[in-house]
Amino acid sequence: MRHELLLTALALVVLIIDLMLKPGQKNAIIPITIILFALHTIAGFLPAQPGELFGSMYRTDALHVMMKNILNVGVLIILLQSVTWLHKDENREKMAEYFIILLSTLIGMYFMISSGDFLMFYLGLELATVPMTALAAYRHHETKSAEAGIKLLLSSALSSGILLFGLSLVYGSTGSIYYNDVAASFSQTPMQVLAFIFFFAGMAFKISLVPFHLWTADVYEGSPVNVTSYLSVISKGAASFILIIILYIVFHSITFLWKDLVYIIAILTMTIGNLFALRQKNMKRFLAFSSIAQAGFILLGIIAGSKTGMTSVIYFVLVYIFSNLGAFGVVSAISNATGKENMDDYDGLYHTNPKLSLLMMLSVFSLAGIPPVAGFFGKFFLFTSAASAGYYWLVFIAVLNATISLYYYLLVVKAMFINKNEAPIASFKSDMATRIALIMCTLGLFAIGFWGQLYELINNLSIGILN
Amino acid sequence: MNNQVMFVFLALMILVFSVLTVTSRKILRAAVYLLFVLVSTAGIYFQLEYTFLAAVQLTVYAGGIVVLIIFSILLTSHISEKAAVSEWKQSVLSTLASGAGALLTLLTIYKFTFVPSPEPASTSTVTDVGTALISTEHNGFALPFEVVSILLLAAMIGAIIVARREKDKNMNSENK
Amino acid sequence: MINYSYTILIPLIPFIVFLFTGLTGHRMKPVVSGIIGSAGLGIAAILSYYTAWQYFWHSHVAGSAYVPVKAFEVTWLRLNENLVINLGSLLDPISVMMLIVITTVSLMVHIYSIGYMKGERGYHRFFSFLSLFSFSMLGLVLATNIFQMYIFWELVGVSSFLLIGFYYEKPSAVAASKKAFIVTRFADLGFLIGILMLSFTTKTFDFISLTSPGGPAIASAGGATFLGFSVLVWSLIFIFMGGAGKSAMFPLHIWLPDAMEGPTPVSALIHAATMVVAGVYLVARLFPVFALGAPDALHVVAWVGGFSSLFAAVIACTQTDIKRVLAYSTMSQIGYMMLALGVSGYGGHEGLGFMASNWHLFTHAFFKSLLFLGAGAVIHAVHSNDMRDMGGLRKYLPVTHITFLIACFAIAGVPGFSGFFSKDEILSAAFEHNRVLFFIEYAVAGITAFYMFRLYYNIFWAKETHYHHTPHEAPYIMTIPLMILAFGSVFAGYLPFSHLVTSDGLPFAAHINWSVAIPSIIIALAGIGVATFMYMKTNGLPDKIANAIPHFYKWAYHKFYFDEIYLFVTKKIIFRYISTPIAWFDRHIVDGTMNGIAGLTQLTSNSIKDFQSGRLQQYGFVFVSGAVALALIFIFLW
Amino acid sequence: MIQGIPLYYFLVVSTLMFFIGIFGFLTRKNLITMLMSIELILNSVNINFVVFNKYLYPQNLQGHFFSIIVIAVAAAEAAVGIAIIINIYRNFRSIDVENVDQMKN
Repeated sequence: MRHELLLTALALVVLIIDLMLKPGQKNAIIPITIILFALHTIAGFLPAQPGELFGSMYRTDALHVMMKNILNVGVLIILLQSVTWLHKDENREKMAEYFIILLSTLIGMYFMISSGDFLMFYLGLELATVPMTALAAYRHHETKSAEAGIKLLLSSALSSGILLFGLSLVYGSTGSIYYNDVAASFSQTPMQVLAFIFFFAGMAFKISLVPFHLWTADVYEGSPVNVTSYLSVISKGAASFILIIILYIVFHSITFLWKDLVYIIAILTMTIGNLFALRQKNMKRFLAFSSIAQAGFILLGIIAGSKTGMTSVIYFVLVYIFSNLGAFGVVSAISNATGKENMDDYDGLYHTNPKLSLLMMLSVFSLAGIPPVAGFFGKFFLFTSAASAGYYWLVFIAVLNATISLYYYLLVVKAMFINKNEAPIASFKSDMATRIALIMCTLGLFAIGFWGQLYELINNLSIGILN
Repeated sequence: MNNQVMFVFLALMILVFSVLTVTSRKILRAAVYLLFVLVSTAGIYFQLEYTFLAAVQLTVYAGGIVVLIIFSILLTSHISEKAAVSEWKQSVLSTLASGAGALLTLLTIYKFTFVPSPEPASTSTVTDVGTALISTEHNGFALPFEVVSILLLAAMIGAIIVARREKDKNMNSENK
Repeated sequence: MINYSYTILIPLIPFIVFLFTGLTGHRMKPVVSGIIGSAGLGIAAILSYYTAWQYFWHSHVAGSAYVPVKAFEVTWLRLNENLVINLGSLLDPISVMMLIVITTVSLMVHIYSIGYMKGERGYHRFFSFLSLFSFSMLGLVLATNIFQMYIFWELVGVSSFLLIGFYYEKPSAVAASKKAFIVTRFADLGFLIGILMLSFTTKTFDFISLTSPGGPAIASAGGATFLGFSVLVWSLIFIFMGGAGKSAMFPLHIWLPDAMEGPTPVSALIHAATMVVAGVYLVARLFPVFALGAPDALHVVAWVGGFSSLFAAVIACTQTDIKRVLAYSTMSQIGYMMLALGVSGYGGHEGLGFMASNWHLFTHAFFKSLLFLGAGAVIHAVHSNDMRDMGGLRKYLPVTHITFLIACFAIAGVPGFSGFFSKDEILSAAFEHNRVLFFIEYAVAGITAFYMFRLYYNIFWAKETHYHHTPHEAPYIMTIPLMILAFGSVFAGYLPFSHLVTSDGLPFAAHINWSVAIPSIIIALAGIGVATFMYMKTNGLPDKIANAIPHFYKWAYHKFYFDEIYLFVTKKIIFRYISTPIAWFDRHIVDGTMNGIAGLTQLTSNSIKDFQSGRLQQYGFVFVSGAVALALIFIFLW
Repeated sequence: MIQGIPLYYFLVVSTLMFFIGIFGFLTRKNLITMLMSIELILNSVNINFVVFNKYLYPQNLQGHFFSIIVIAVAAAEAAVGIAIIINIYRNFRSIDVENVDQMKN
C-alpha cells in the first residue's frame, strides 16, 4: 500500500504548498513536485510486503509493485518534459492543479492494478479517466483542447457505462464482485458471454483497440502534448496491465473464448491503426495511430496466455514507454519552442537540431522494431510468445503490419534528415529538465535491449493463465 | 398487490420519462423528465427497502446532478430554444443498434437462470450500511469510500481549472 | 589452444571510430575524420590478416580439419532453459575469410573516399557511417549464433540505409534508400520467422550446435510436415528469404539498381563486396543444415540463384547507366554464388560447390569493388553516370583504364585472372550436379563477358564525346586503392582455396576441369569478341585498314556483312524480343507489383478515412454496434 | 425481494432504460442532453446492481455499495463534463455536438 499512500500524501503536500506560496513564488512548485516524485519513484523500488488488505479488495505482490514502478518511471519523465510548458504564462496559475490531477490519476491506476474486486477496479479506472478529461481540456483558448476534453469525457463515460452494465451482469450471475469468487464460478452462458464482451469493450476503449479506438486520435491531437503522452503511454500501459491480469486471473474459465475475441481485435487493431497512421500529417495524430497499432501488438502477448506472454507484454510496455516518450519528448520540445506540430514542419530538422532529430530517429526505430534499439526486443518477445502458443498466422499478419509501419515511421526520419526546407525550425536549446528527460529516454532505448537480466527479472514475476 | 401496482407505476414512469428525456426537443424539459426518472428510481429503491441508497439517489442524483444540469442549461441556452434534430439516417441507425442491443440483452438475460444465494439475508438498515461502509473486512467498503473522496477532490479541481475564467485578456466580450 | 580473444577488437575499433567521428567530427577538419576512419580500418585489417595467418597456417596441423573456435562469448538473454541468446565471436574458415574481404575492401573504400568525397557536405558524417557499416558487417560475420547475426544483419540494413540516403540530397536517392530498406526489411521478417521456426524445432540458436553433422538441428529434419516439406525445410526457406533480400535475388532484387543513387564508394563497399554477399554468407554459414537436413531448401537456393544470374545478366546488356550495369552484374554474380552453394554436397570433393562459392565471393569482392571504384573515378572525371556521355577516356585516365580492364578480364573469366579460377570451379560443381543449371551458367558466362566489354569499350574506346573540360585522372589517393585491388583481382585466384575453405573443414584437392574450362574460355572470348566488334570500332580504324589495303576490302566487306547478320540477330531479335522485354518486365511488373502494394495500402487508407469523421456520435455508434456485433458473433455464431 | 414481482421485470426495465440512454447518446445533438443520456445509462446499471443484490445475494451489500460508488462517480463526471461544456460554449457560442468535429481523418 506504500505506493498509494505515499502518492496521496504527495498530492496533498503539493496542494498545501501551493496554498502557502505567494503568487510571485508559484514557480517553486515545479521543482518541489518533481523532486518529491523522484523520491517517490525511488522509494517504490524498496522491497515491499506482498499480501491482501481490506478483505482482499486490495492485493499487492512483486508483480504489482513492478508494474507501478514502470508507470512511475514514465510519469517522472513526463513531469520533466512538462516543465517548459508549465512555465508559459497561460499555465502559470494552474501549475499545482496540473500536478495534483496528474498524480491523482496515477493513484487511480495504482488502485486499478492492485484491485482485488471489480468495485476497486471500476473506481480506479474512473479515477484514472475523469480528472484526465479536465487536463485534456486544459488549454482555455484552444477550441481543439475543449473539443478533446468533451470527446474524451463523453466517450469514456459511454464506454464505462457499457463496461458497468457488463459488470452488473457478472455480479448478477456469479453473486460476487471479488475476483476470486467470480473466477471460481464464471462460465459460458450467453448472458455471461454478453457481460464479458461488454466488459471487454470498455477495456478496449481504454487501450484504444479497434473498433473502440475512434476517440484516440482526436483527443490526442487536441490535448496539450504532455497530456497526450500521458494518455498514450501511462494510461494505456496501466490499462494493458490490468487487462492482462483480469483476463488471466478472473476470466480464465473462458480462455478459449477471449482468445478468439482477442485474435480478431488484434488483427483489426494492427491493420487499421497502420492504415490511418499512413495518412497523418499532424505529429500527435500520427503518434496516436501508431500507438493504436502498437496496442494491437500488445494483444499478441496477451493471447499467448502464458508466463512468457505476460512477460513480453510487461517488457513491451516498458520499452514502449521509453520509445513513445522519446518521440513525444521531441514533439513536446518543438511544440513548446515553436508551436509547430505538423510533419512538414520537421523538414530539415537535422540541420538545425541534430540531437533532437537523432533521438526522434531512435525512438521511431524503436517503435518500428529495428534492432538494436529496445523496441525490436519488445516486438521480438511478443512474436515469440504468440508463436510458441501456436498463433503462426497471427504472427505472420503482425509481421506484415510491422513492415507497413516501417514505411510511415521512415516518413518521419525522411522529413527530418532528408527533406529540404527553406525555413526549418530554428535551432533552440531546451531547458535542463527536458534534457534530463530526453537523456533518460535515450539511455532507456539502448539499456533495456542490452540489459539481459531485465527480461529474466520480469519473467520471474509474471504469471500465466491460472488453472 | 399493492406492490405490483406500485412497481408497474414506477416502471412506467421510468420508461416513459426516459424516452421523453432522449426525445424531447426542449432541453430544459428533458432535464425535468430526467429528474422524474431519477426520482422514480429512488422509489424503486425504497420499494426494495434500500432506504439509504434511495436517500443518496434523491440528494446526490436528483438534488445535485440534475440541478447542476439545469443550471448549465440556463447558462448555455435560451429556454425557448429547440434542440436540433439529427438526420434520419443517424436516427435509424442508432435505433437499429440500440434496438438490436436491447433485444439481444433481454434474450440472453431471459435465458439465464438466476440462482438465489442460499445464505440467509442480512438486513439493510442504515446501521448495517454504516458498519459495512467503515469495515475493512471482506464485504467491507472502507477502501472504495476513501478512494472515491480522492476522485471527487480531483474532479472538483479539474472542473475548476476548466471552468474558471482567466482574469486576463480578450475574454471580456463574454457574458457569463 | 591459441587465445583469439583479441579478435573482438576487429569489430570494436570501427565502432569506436564511429562514435568518435560521429560525436566530434564536426569540430575537426573534414580530412582528419577521413584519416581517422582509414587508420581505424587499417588496424582492423592488420588484425584480420594476423588472425587469418594464425588460424589458417600458424596453429593448424596440416591435413586435419579446421575447427570453429569461439573466441569470445557472453550470455545476453535467457529466454527459457533451452533458448539462450549469446553475444560473441566465432572463427571458422568462412568467417576468417570474410574478415579479410571486409576489412580489405572497406579500407580501400575509406582511402578512396578521402579523395572522392573531397569538398562534399557531411564529410565526417559519411565517414562515421562508413565505420558504423564496417562494424555491423564485421559483427555479422563473427556472430556465434543466428540471433546475434540477425541483430547485426539489421544494423547493416540501417547503416546502409543511412549511407544510401543521407549523403545525396536528391529525391531519387531518398526514394531509393527507403525502397532498399523496406524491401530488405520485408525479406528480413521472413528471416525472423525462419529463425523462430528453426530455434523452436532445434532448441538452439548457436551456430556450432546447429551445424554440427549429427547434431539436433539436422536430426530434427524428419519432424512435422506442412505442404510436403518438413518444418526444417520451411524454416530454411524463410531464412533464405532474408538472404535473398539482402543479396538481391529475384524477385527481391528491385532495390539494388535504385540503390546506385548512393555515393559510388558506398556502392563499392555495400553493393559489391560486403552487404550483398551477406545472403551467400548466411547460406554458407548454415550450409550443413541445408545440405544434410533439407536438400529441398538447397534446390530452392540453386534455382533462385541460377535464374537470378541469367535474368540479371540479360538486363545488364540493356542498361546505359554504368553503375546500373554493375549493379545487375553484381546480382548476376551473386546468383552464381548461390547456385554454387545450391549444387554443392557436404564433405570432401562433394563440397566443391561450397568451396567454389566462397572462392568466387572472395575474388568477386576484389574485382567488383575495383569496377565500382573505377566507375567512380570515371564519374568523377566526366560528371555523368551515362555511358553515352563517355568514350575515348583511355588516354585521359590511364590508371583507371588499365585497372578497369583487369577487372573486366577477371569478371569475364579470362584465364590467368582470379575470376577464371573461381568461376571454373562453380561450373565444374554445376556440371557434376545439375546439367540444366550448368548450361544456363555457360550462357551467363558469355553474356557477362559481352556486357562487361560493352561497358568497357563504351567508356574507354568508341568515339570521343565532347567534354566540357578535359577529363583528368584521379589523384593518387584514389588510384592507389585501384591498383591494390587490381593486384588482388589478378592474384586472388592463385590461393589454395580448396585447402582452406571447405564444407567440412577438411582440405581436398581441386583441379581445373579442362573439359569444362575450355568451352567456358571460348564462350568468354566469344563474348568479348562480339563486344569488340560492336562497340570498339566507332573510331573508324577498320575503314582506314580497308582503304590502305584494298586486297582486304572484300574480306572487310564480308566481315561487315557478318557483323550485319550479328547485329540483326542480336539487336533486332535478342535485344528487342528478349532483353528489352525482360528489362521491361523487371521495371514494370516486378517493381510495379511492389509499388502497387504500397499504392494499394495508401488507397485503402484513403478510402476508410471517413470512419474517422471527427463526429463524436458516430464514434459512439461504432462503439455500440461493435460491441453488439461482437456479442452476436460470440453468442450465436461461435 | 418484493412479493409478486419477479426479478426479470426489473431487469427488463433496466435494460430498456440502458438502451434508451444509448439511443439518446447517439442521437441527441446537444452536449448536455448527451450527458443526460449518460446519467440514464448509469442509473440503469445501478438498478441492476441493487436488484441483483436484493433478490439473489442479500447476505451482503456489494451491489448496494457499487451503486453508491457509481452515483458518486456520476457526480464527478457530471461536474467535469459541465465545466467543459461551459468552456465549449464560451469558445463556440453553442453546445451542439456538430460543432466539435474540427479534428478528423
